[in-house]
Formats: sequence, structure tokens, C-alpha cells
Amino acid sequence: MTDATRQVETAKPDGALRRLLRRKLAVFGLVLIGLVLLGAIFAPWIAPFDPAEQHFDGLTLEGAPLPPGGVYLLGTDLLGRDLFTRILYGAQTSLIIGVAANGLSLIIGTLVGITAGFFRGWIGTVLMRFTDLMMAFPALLLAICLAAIFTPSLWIVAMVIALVNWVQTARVIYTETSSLAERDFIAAERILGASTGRILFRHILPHLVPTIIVWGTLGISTTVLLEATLSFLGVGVQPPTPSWGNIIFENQTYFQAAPWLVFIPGAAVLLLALAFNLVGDALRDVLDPLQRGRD
Amino acid sequence: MAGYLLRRLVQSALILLGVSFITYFLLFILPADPVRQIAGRAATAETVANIREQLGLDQPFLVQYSRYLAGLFQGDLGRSYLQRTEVSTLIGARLPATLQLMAAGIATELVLGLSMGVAAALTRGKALDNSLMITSFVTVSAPQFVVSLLLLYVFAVKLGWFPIGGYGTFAHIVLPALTLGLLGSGWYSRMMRSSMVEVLRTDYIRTARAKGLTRARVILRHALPNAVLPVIAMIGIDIGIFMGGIVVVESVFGWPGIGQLAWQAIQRVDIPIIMGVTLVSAAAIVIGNLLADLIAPFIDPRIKLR
Amino acid sequence: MKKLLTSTALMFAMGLPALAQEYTPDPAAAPGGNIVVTYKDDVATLDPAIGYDWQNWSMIKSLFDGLMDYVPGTTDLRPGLAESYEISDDGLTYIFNLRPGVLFHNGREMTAEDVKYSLDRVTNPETLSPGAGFFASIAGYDAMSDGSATSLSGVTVIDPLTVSITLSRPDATFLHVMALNFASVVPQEAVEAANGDFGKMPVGTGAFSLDEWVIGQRLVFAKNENYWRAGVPYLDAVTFEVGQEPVVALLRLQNGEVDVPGDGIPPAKFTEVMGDPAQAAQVIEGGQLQTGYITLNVTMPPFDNVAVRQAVNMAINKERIVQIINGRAVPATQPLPPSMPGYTEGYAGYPFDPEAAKAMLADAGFADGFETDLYVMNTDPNPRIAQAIQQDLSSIGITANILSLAQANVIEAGGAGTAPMIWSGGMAWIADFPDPSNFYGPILGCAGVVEGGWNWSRYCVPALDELATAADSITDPAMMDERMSKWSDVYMSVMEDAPWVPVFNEQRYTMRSPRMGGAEELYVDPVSIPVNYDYVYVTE
Amino acid sequence: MTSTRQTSTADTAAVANSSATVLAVDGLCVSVRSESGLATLVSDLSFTLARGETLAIAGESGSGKSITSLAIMGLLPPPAVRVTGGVIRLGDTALTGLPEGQMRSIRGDRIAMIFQEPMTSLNPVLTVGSQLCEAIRAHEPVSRSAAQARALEALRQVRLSQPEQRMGQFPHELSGGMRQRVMIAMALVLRPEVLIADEPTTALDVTVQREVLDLLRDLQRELGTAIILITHDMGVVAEMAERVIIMRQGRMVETGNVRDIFARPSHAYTRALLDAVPRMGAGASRPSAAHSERKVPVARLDDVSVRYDVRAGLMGRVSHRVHAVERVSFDIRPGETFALVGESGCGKSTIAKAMVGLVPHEGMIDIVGHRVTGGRQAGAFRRAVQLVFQDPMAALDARMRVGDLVAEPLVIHGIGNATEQRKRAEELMILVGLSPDQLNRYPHEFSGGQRQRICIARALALQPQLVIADEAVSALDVSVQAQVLALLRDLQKNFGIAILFISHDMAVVENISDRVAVMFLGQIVEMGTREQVFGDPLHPYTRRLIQAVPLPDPDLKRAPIPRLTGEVASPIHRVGFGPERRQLVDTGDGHLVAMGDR
Repeated sequence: MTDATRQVETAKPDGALRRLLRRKLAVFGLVLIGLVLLGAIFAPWIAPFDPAEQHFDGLTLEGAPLPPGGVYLLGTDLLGRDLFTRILYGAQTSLIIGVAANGLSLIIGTLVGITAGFFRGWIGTVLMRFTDLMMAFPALLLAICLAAIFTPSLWIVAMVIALVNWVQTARVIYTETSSLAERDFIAAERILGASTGRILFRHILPHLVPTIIVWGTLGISTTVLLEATLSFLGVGVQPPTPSWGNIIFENQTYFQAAPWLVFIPGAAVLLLALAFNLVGDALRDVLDPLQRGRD
Repeated sequence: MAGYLLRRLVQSALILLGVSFITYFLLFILPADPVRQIAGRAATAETVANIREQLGLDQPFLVQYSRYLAGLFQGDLGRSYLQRTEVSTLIGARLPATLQLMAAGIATELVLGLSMGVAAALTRGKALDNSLMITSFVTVSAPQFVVSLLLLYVFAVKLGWFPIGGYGTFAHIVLPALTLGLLGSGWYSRMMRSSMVEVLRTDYIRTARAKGLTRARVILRHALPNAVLPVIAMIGIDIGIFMGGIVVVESVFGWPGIGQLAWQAIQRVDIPIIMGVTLVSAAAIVIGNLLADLIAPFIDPRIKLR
Repeated sequence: MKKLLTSTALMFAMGLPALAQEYTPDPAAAPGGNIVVTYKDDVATLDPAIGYDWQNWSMIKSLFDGLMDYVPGTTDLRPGLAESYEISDDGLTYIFNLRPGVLFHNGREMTAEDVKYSLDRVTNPETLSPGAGFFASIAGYDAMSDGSATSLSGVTVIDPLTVSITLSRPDATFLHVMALNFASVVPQEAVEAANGDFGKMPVGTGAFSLDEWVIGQRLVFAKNENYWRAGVPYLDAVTFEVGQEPVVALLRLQNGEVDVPGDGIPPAKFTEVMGDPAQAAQVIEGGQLQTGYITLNVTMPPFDNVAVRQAVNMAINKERIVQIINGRAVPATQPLPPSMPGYTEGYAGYPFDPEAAKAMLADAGFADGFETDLYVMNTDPNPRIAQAIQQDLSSIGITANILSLAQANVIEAGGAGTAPMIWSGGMAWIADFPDPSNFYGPILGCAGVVEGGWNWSRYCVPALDELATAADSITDPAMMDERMSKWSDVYMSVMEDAPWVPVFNEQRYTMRSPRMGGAEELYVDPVSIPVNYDYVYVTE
Repeated sequence: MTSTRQTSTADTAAVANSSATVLAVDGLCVSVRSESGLATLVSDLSFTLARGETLAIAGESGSGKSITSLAIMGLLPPPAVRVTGGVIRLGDTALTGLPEGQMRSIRGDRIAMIFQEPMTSLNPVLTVGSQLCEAIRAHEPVSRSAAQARALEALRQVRLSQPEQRMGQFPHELSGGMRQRVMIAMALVLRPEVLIADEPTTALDVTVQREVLDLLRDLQRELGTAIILITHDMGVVAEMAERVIIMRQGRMVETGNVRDIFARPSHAYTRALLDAVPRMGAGASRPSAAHSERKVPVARLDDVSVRYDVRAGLMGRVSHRVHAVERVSFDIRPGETFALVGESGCGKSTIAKAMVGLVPHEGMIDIVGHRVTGGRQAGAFRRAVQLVFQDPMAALDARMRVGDLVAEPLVIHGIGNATEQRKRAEELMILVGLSPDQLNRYPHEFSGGQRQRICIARALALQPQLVIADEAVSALDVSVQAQVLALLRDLQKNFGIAILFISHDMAVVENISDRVAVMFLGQIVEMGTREQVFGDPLHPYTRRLIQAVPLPDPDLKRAPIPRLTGEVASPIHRVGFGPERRQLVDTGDGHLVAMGDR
């Protein structure tokens, strides 16, 4: 607005971290992610039981699961397994998928977006038309088909999610690359005779990093939710590997008889997705100078 | 304008062609045999071969696909393998329910999202803003199937305010639409908020205020139409996301839409139905995008459709 | 099969004993009323030549009739559209005398031509009927199936009310086949008028006619006022609501909105319902002709070793699996369910003995166990059962990776013979008709060991096939016990070779609203699954 | 308010007494709350404004002049920026501390404001008519049709062509000058006592600026509105205002009668400011670069055209072409400064881009013996020509350190090793007047002028023979602008670099150039030495441009220039049709002028 109210733009990462830590919600998100991460990494030590062990005393005589409390902290599931243990190990799965699927989709999306955005011409046209086509695909149907073609495993599920999710990233990166490519400093590089590789990697990519980080963070929440949805539809990670999604899937019909089996992992998914969303949003504010000073 | 529309329609048709090709190919390499599903367990090898030949499933991929396309160009989506009914009839019977749910869902998310976004933008930095934005994050982070179960449990089972699933009256649509709308409302409120904040900072808002207009008029007449533009563009894209949610929500609430049809068809490799539903969904997405683009010039006269 | 009567004479016509064939309806039954029945899955078709799903099986039974029928609530045959029948001495020719004056829903009288047309239609490859194979014993079937004939040579119309069916081989199950939905009599003109959509506009002779069908939402059946069986049906109409999750259906039943949950009591609500005496009173339990089993692919190492297969049989804790599904089944010892004729009484099956199993495995050279895949359909509770199996196997050192896939993918893997182990749940064998042969042919016999066949164990012993054929050639009712003992031998041999692990026989638990009347058997009818709509009534 | 108010004259300010005071600002302080505490934007500012008077508040960026105007309007951006002291009075009403509701009724009615950016100051989604009408109806309970009639009258008053048609048009359908007229109409339609004009002409082309300034003066004469004119342009101050307040860093440094201040600036800052203003005619004192006809030109352009396709229709066929540059020929000799002048959209920047190969062109461009093509260029060519952009912040990669930026040309061309490159970067920094220890900083840590120096250092790294300065000083404050121009001149003197100086600012061009080419709609209409073009402008467009420049001399009042009527000509033509080609004829001694236009 006015010269005086415009804040000084600092693009240095250390400054970004400090600003990030000043936001209460972002810190809350980071703490949550940290807790989940610790839980996942140290699951073998924290968890009181083996995640696949079906305890004989974990079910009532009628075969009903045990409610939270007692030996089994969060109760047991329909096979008499300890829910707390499974949620801890499920965090591993959900995080691995979140990171792997999202990393892969970021790589695909960035490659497609940057190529289409920078080179234009027929390569750009072909890539963007293909992206449009993928946008028109009902994503969940595509994911279900892909999951049915490849026998689902942890990595296949991650790949399927990546194949469905890269489109958004590609579009965003494309738009940003196209506008970056039009900027004066890129023209200046061309005039200096900089090679295409130099322009792409030394000048354009660094400017995309905030976007990639933000999309990466926000994307993890989408990914965790999508994994859960795929599991809900029975095409997710294979049992007995626990993931938060398939814990809910296995128990969904019991939401009334054993609500803890659905709503505890459901709350876990919600909190993790929320945490990544909070951090991603804060990162967007912190890293994107255009958004600076919004709050 | 007519030229633009024609070009966009051709583009859309090409996109649908691409979608049909990819889907057909995926179904072709799917490790499941529709003939087995049709033949039943008492079938002999001959019967199976016979069925395969009759349906043309013994042909190479390209032959099968071009046959399907030929039918498609004549408006023929084929017959369901298992239901033996025209796919168009099946989809036609269920599409209204899906469209109804979609319309209600989009209306919910827009009403919730836009009003939350505007309220947050106007109270920027205050408690209301903060709590609205946290709410929006919670809604975008909540898995839809958990939300739908929760809503069903609380409002239908425990409180009995709404029917427990089903279709027909307005009361039936409330919970499924709310489930669908909650997710979107989070995105829209965030988008609306930042768009509104951006607009409130523009010169023309300053001009409007300098004219001495009332706050309400500045917001409703000057800020809102400008701020709503990026949101309109999102609706088109949103339909794609909606289609995903619909499979889940329809299954939980027993909503008789195409999501359930698709899910059952996938379970039993009823290829014509899967193709049909995919194409109809893709068409909905494409048309949604087109509509969003067509609406935009009415809101912003600067946008020219070329 | 005490009702199956024949004679020693060449063409000895006889009526069935009146007491045996007539079902005595509940004297308290009052006509009128409309009930609501729910199903999760949509009704795919009501074409009797095609419909083969859980939900449309009993609907088709109420819309159509075949020559033969069952006494409600039992597995006992009784005549249907045929008033009586005669069987030739060699058991190859059946003459059916049709009931006069039976009207189709379109008002036309049913004749022998319709019977012939219906059988021609169901065996015509163009109909793509999943039930065509049941008619393989009718003479001329092969010519039909390879397309060289358009009409079954074995079926002849003698006069408008008499039809003769000649078989190419003796078939003890033939009368059961004629009671299958696939053998329902349909009017040609209605089929042709429907132009491929007969399944959506069915016309039959049944107790109900289709009144309204809103695809994806509901079907309404209206009482057939001209129904040839006097006194039934009682109900004026039956409304089927589809697309309803079983849990939701049960909640609605508790709310009084639904009369019968077609998919039964969902596992999730089972404990709750049984724990409440008022609700438990509305629950009906019944057996069904079902066995849940694990197939072991005998052509794939290490399951080609019979000791390994037996060890697996001994490793599975069936009691525990039954507990997991809330005790809604009984542990199985053999392929046949207990209520099936030919069931070997007194056979204890393989004992649950992990230690012995481990020892057997070690003897077979798998002291360290091995790794294998267990295929399972991805709908609850099957993945759970698979995990229980997985844990049992791991206790004897077998690592089984679960592949939880869509039904079609599991069937494909089974048919291609690439699946070492499959848990049959969700696709499990529910008998088409109450006869031991129905459990053998496609799923344990050599005929099923083809690409895409249903014999997922790839188990093929020609000698057993011969024994089975011999058993089915015994059509003389007087020799029924011999036939059944032959079948018992077949299944005992199968158990010795252990290509399967029979796990449990599912019990059916269903509920009805308090206003529903009629004998309990009608709600767990073993043939008219899940409800015999013709005979139930409402008390209000 | 009556329209019979006495016309302002130069001495009104002198006789302004308290009874005629419409607006009084007393001890105004404005502060902003930032992360590092409260920062003062305006401190202790006092002044009065008399009826019918024009008061200019002049200063460079950051001087607090715009904040002052927003404070008067009560439009300071909440909650960060607010008035922390002093009183603003409109007549008898104290505006400071007035509740928003009452302030609203004053805004637009008694005080109106027009802003710098006519492009963004009107709501893009509402018609001109509706924006005008609502301004009326916000304060006066009149019917819609009555409001419309008054709006139409207001549009006529600002001499907008075809006013009836304009009412139904959207802002984007109007040119910048037309929009600013709409803004003025909107501001004056309710006859406010005070009009605050915040840089009203800065974003406009010089000829349009002249028209708008004339209009403002005429309207003031008619309506007697008191005007506060906020501007950085001392030329505008001299032409428009009776009194002036010079501000710097939120404080008033000097105030008084315009004529007095221009004649005898008492404060050092005012003096420096006035000295920095480029004056027409000042260039004459500067010795021209020796005419070296015999030397081989550094750059030669022959019949160069740049055209863009406009696609439309189903198949995306080319329906129209933008003739951005049309058959331009000139050459630049070693060591000289060749200026291209013209208004926005005339194609002057496109020529620069074509010369460095950023846009494809037709015709021949030859730079130090290299034919420029659209694609990648040879390294030797790259080293021969460099471009300096208008906005130095945009031209520098914000994520690189200045040291890397300055050394980058050397890295790209593989000149020297890392130490040598570093050393060279340090030399370059000293050369452009910066300190070598600033090499580790990021671009945003520098001021605008310093950034432009960095850009120049980067351009010089490869020791080019030709530097193209594309509006290189236009975005800078006058004092900084003067310094950068001096730097360029020094570099040219020391290294013999040829400069292609592209600018819209006639005064700057007159000061710096050796030869000048005037461009209009993609074509050169006049070309010659500085003396020829400025001393004896032959083409009417050149004359218009020169006349339109506001002169920082209060004594020199010029008659309003005649307005161009009708639509501005467009460089877009249907395929197969092109603009009429202007033939340049030599009127003697190399002074070329377009035929037929004279």
C-alpha cells in the first residue's frame, strides 16, 4: 500500500523459520507432527504389544472388542488386537505413504509444470493438455482402477496416490514457472547468455522452492486422507499392516457398537491432516513475500 | 463467443476421448475377467469362450476400443454385462440423485465457505477470524467417511432429527450435503478470505470508501463481486474432487446415485458401467469448468472469451 | 429325499402324496398389508435366466414359477407349474403335466410351448445365462451351447399341457434343476417386447408381479390376484429398498421403518441386538447350505504336498474364527454343510493341533515354514477372517501375505490358478439346490480345473469324478441311501487329500419387525433366500 | 459553495486569511505499528488550505505526503497506521477522532480525492455510470435518473468524449487519461470544498498528463475547489500550485509561495531537489559526442519490424496482428548516446528486446558485426550488448547475493577463476559507486538507486560496447535519477560505451542524448541530433511532446495545448493490412522527419 507499511522482504530461510515459530497455530501443528513422528519411529519401543497379535483376552466371549481402558489402553479391535499399538504402527504407514506419495507427486508435478511452463511450444502444449485430461478424471475412480491393477502394497498405494495427485502441483508450478519466465531477471539472464540449465536450476527452481514446500506440506494432508479413503473402499494398504485408514475401514460398520474403533483413528487422521495444513498454511505466509503481512 | 464455445466444446470432447481411452486401457489390463462374472460358476469352458466371443472380449485392445468408440459416437454407452440393461438407462436413472446431491453439496459449501470467508476477512486478526480459520482447517482435514458416520450417528441415530439414510425428501439430503459441503467450505472460506483481504486492499476499494459509501455497500457491491472471481474458477475444479467424495458419501447414506453404481460395477468388472460412469463424471467436470469460465465474464467484464 | 417318488414301471404316472406336497399355511395368516425389505446392493436384473445374486434370487422366485418348487421353509421338492410328472425307468425321460389355467401376469395362459421356449432361451448362448450349465444333462444341450442348434432337441411339447424332457445321461438332481430360478417359465412375447430389457420388465406366473421399479432406489411388488396357488400370497405389496447399508437398515428396523433387513443382522449390530431380549425375540436363526473354506492350490508347491495341506487343516483355529464373527457359524468339518443330504455324520474332521501340524510340516521338509499368499475378497468380515487365518498359519511357521482385493480380482486369480490360498468368504459356495452334487462338480471336480474355472484348488482326481457320476446316475428313490453314501465317500476322499480347509458353516441370523407373521422357517428359507415373500404376512 | 468564486491568482496564497481557510492541519503525527515498535511516518505537520487555493505537497518517496492525504480522508490503513497526534479541521469540524459514520458523510461530499493509478482506482466490474451515480446517491437523496443526469453532466464537465456512451462502459474499456477524467468527475460531482489529488498524473503519458493538468486547473477556476496536490514532480508544482510544502521523511522542510521557493529555496534539501530536476534546455550546455560518421556503427537496424499475432476463432487462426515495431531503421555509433523517445505502447521497449534477441523480428539487426536472430546468441554478441531494465528489483534475482549477481556474467562466460571474478565484482561495485563489502547482501537490502547501480555493474561486467537503458531511471526519485544519469555519463566518457537510452521523459532525453529518434505507434517519426530535434522540432508529434513537459518554472505559464479528439490510434491491424508507412525525409544535415505529417 504505502512505502511505510510495506515490510522488508527477507527471503532467508533462517528468518522464515523464526517467523514460523512465532505463529501459535504453526507451532501447534509442528508439535503434533513431531509427536506423530516420534510415535511412528519409536513405535516398537512405545507400543505395549505386537501390532498383529490377536489377543485371546482381547475379545469378549461373543467376539466383541473391548472398550478403552484397562490392559488395552484404547481398547481392542475386532480381532482382539491392541488399538493403541495399531495406531502407533499405523502412524508409520500413514507417514511413509504421506511422504513417499507426496514426494513422488511433487517430483512428477514439478517436472511437468516446470517443463511446460518454461519451454512452452509443443512440449508445453502436450504436457498441459495431458494435465487437463487428468484433471477431468474422477480422481477416486482412477485411484481405484489403478489400485485394482497393481496388487496393493504400501508402495503401490503410495504410487497410486502420487499418480492421481501430481496434477494440482503441476498446474501450480506451471503457472508460477510461466510467470517467472516472463520476469525481467530471467530476461536479464538470457541477455547475459546463461544456459537453459542455469536459468532453470539456478534461477527458476529456487523461486519455486517455497511453493514446492507449501504444496508438499499441504499435500501430505491430502495424501493421508486419500490413503484413508482408499482403505475405506478396501483398496488400500493390505492387512495386517495397520494404517489409520484401514483401521477405520475394518471397523467402520461398528461405529455404533464400538465407536472408539472408528473415531479414535478418525481423530488421528484429522489431527495429522490438520497439523500439516496448519504448518503448510503458515509456511505459505512465511515463504511467499506476496502474501506477507496478511495477518 | 460462438467460436469460443465451439472451440471449447471440441477441446472438451478431446479430453473426454482421452479419458475414455485411458479408462478403457486400464480396464483392459485389469487382472479380472468380466466373462467369469457373467458366465457364473456352472459354466463350461465352451460357454465362457462363447460369451467372450459374443461380447467381443476376445479381440485385441484397439479393436475393442474402436468398437466402443463407434458406439459412443452414436450415443450408445453399451449394455451392462451383469444387468443387461442399457448403461445410459442405468446412469440416467441415478444421475438426478447424484446431481441433486452435488448441487446441494456445492450450495452448502459455497454458502458456508463464502460467508465464513467474508466474515473472517472483515474481522481480520480478531478472535472471530481466528476461530473461523481454525474451523476451516478442521473441516478440510476431516476424513469424509468419518464425518458422515459421525453426522449419521449424532443427528440421525441419537437425535433423530434426520432420516437414517435414504433418498426422497429434503430431510434426506441434509446430512449427505453437509458432509460434502463441510470439506469444501474449508477451502472456500480460506480462498474467499485471502481473496477478500486482497480486494479490500485495492485502490478501487479505497476509491469507494473515499466516495463516502456505507461499509455494507463497499463490501457487497464493490468487494464481493471482485473477490468471488477466483472462487468461481475453483468450482469447476471442485466438481472433480466432489466426484470422489460422492462415492463415499453415497455409500454411507445409501444415496441412490452413480457413485454406488460405479462402486458395485468396479467390484464386478462391469466394464460398460465403469466406462459410462467415468465418462459422465469427466463430462460433469469438463462442463463444470466450462460453465465456470462462461460465468466469469458476467461477473468481471474484463474477461473476454476468445 | 423322501419326496422323490418314482416307479418301476416303464412310464408310470403318479401324483405325489398330498400331505407331502401341500404346505399348511399358518391359520392365523390374514391377507393384506405392505412390507418393506432392504438390501445393500442394487437389484441387477429380475430376468430369471440371468439373475444369480443374493438379493434377486428370492425376488425372482416370487415373480416366476418353475415346473418344480420347494415346500416353503424346507429343502423338500414339490410340484410347481407341473401338476405331476412321470419318470421313465431308465431315468432319462421326464414327462411333466402342466397345471391348467395358470395365467402370466400379462393375462395369457401358460402352455407347454412356454416351457420349451424358456428352456431353449436359458440354454441359448446368446442369452448369456450364468445358469445354462445346470441344464447340461438335457439332450441337445451341447448342440445349443456350440451354437449349432437353436432349440433343445430333448424338450418336446406333447400337447399344450404336457411337455417331455429327455436327458442325455441319468441325473438324480434333475428335478432340483427344474426348480432353479433359471428354469422359470417366461412368456416369449413379453421377452421379445422388452427388447433386451426383460430383466427390468419381468412377466411371470409368480405370486407377485413387478409394480414399480425406480432404479437404484426401490422396487414394488404387487400381489398377483390371479395366482394359481389359492390363498397366497397374503401381502398386498412388498417394497424393496436398495442401496441401504446393513447397519443403516437395522437402525431403521429398530425405528420401525423396515420390516425385514434383507442382508440380515450386520455383524456390527449383532452383539447389541442379541444382548437386548426384546430385540433378540425378533431374531430368527437358521442354517443355510453354505460352507466357508480355504482353497489350497494342489498344483503349487508346497501345497502339492498332501502333508502340508493336512498340516494347514490342523493349524486353523475354527472356533476362534467363529468367535470373531460373533459366533454366527458353526465350525465345519467337511465340504458339505450339516443340513445337506450326504453329510457324513460323525466325521470329526482335522483336529485343531498346531503342535502336530508343525511336526507334520517339519516331516514334510518345511521345518522353517514357508511364505505364501492368501487371497481374500475385500469386504468385511473377510479381511478380518483372513487375518485370523494368517495368525494361525504363522503359529506353525507359514507366512501368509494377505491380498485383499475386489471380488472380481480374487475370482480371476482363482480361475487362473495363480492363487496358492483363497479364503472363499463373500464368494463362498451357497448351494443352488439342496443336493450334494452341487458342492462337487465345478469346485472340486476336474471340470472346474480349466482356465477361469471355479475349482480354485486345482484338485482333480478322475476316480472321484467317476464315483460322483455313478452317484448321480442313481435316480431310483429307493436307492437314495446308496447315492448318498457314495457322495459321502467322495467327500471323505476329498478330506483325505485336503485340497480345502473347511472353516465354518454360516448360520443365518435375520430379524423381522414385530408386526411380521408367519413361521420362522419362512425367514430363513434355505431356498427362497432370504425370505419367502409368498407366505409371510403382517399381523396389523 | 458557489461557482462565482473569484479566480485564483498567484497572489491568493499571500492573502489567504483565516476566514477563507477550509482545511487546517495542526501538528499532525501519524505512526505505524510494526514488529519493531511504533514508527513515525508523519510528524508535527501543520498547514492551512484556503478556499480556491492549490497547495502542493511535494517530496520524494517515503516523505509521508501520501500518508498525510490519507490521514485527512480518514482512510489510513487500520489498525497498523493511525493518527497519533494533532488535529485536522475541515471548516469547524475536527476530522480527527470523528466517528466513522460522520466521517463517511464528509468523505466524497466535502472532501474528495483522486489517486495516482487510474487503471486500478475504478472498480473493474461496475460501469462508469453506476460508480458515478452511487457517489451522488451516497450523499444526496436523489432518484436514480436524477443521479444519472448529474453524472452525465459531470462527465461532460471533465470533457470526456461521448459521455452518454461512457456511462455504460466499464473502466477497462477506457484509456488511462479517460479513466482519470472519470475519477475527477466522480470527485467533483458533489462540489467538494477540498480535492486531494494524489499524484494524479504520474502514471499518465506526458501529453495526457498535460491535458489532465489543464482540466484540473480549468475546473478549479470554474468551481473554486481548494486543491491539495500531492506530487513528486517539481514541474507539476510549478505549473499548478500557488503554495508548496516540501516534505522529507515525514517532516515539512520548507513551505511558502511557489515562486519564492523556486527562486530562493532556503532549505538545502529543497535546493538539492530543484537542482536534480532535469530541465529542458539544460542539455544544450553539454558538449555533444564527436560526430564520428566514419566509425563503424555499434548497432545497425535496417527495416526492423516486430509483429505479434492475435488468434481468434475455432481453429485459432491469426485474425489480427499487433504491429509493435514497423520498419524501423537507425544506427548507433560508438561512444554516443542515442535516445528513443515516445509514449507508452509506441514500441520503443520492443526494439530493445529485439536488439538483444528476446523477441523475434523481421528485417536486419546488426550489433558489432553479429546478425541478431530470435534464438540463442553467440557468446561474443552477448558480451557486446547489455540491457538495463526499468525496475531494478525485478531485474535482479532476489534469491541471490549481490556478489553472485555481479559476478554471474563472468561465470556464465567462463572468464577468470573464482578469485578473479570476485575481484572483478569488487572493482565493478566501486565503479558504480557502491562499496565492495556490500557484495554479501541481498538485493532487497539496497535502495532503488543502489539496485540500479548493481544492474549497471552487472551490465558492465562483460565490458560491452553497447548498453541499452530501457527506462532505466524512470522509476527513481529525481535526486537518485540525477545521480544514476551522472554515473552513466561518466561511464560513457571513461569507457566509450555507446548507450541506447529509451525513455518517455523528454527532459531527461534532452539532457543526456546526442541523437534522438521520436517514435509513434511503432514507427520513427523524427530523428536527428539533440539540437535538431529539440531546437527545431519538425514533426507535430515531437512538438506536442516537448510542449507537454511541465517546466519547473512558476513564471512560465503556457497555454493549454489542444486536445486530440477521437480514439487513440491503435497498432493492431487486420491480417493483410498494416499501418500506413511513414517515409522519413532528410530536411538537411541528417535531420529526418516523417513525410506528410508536418
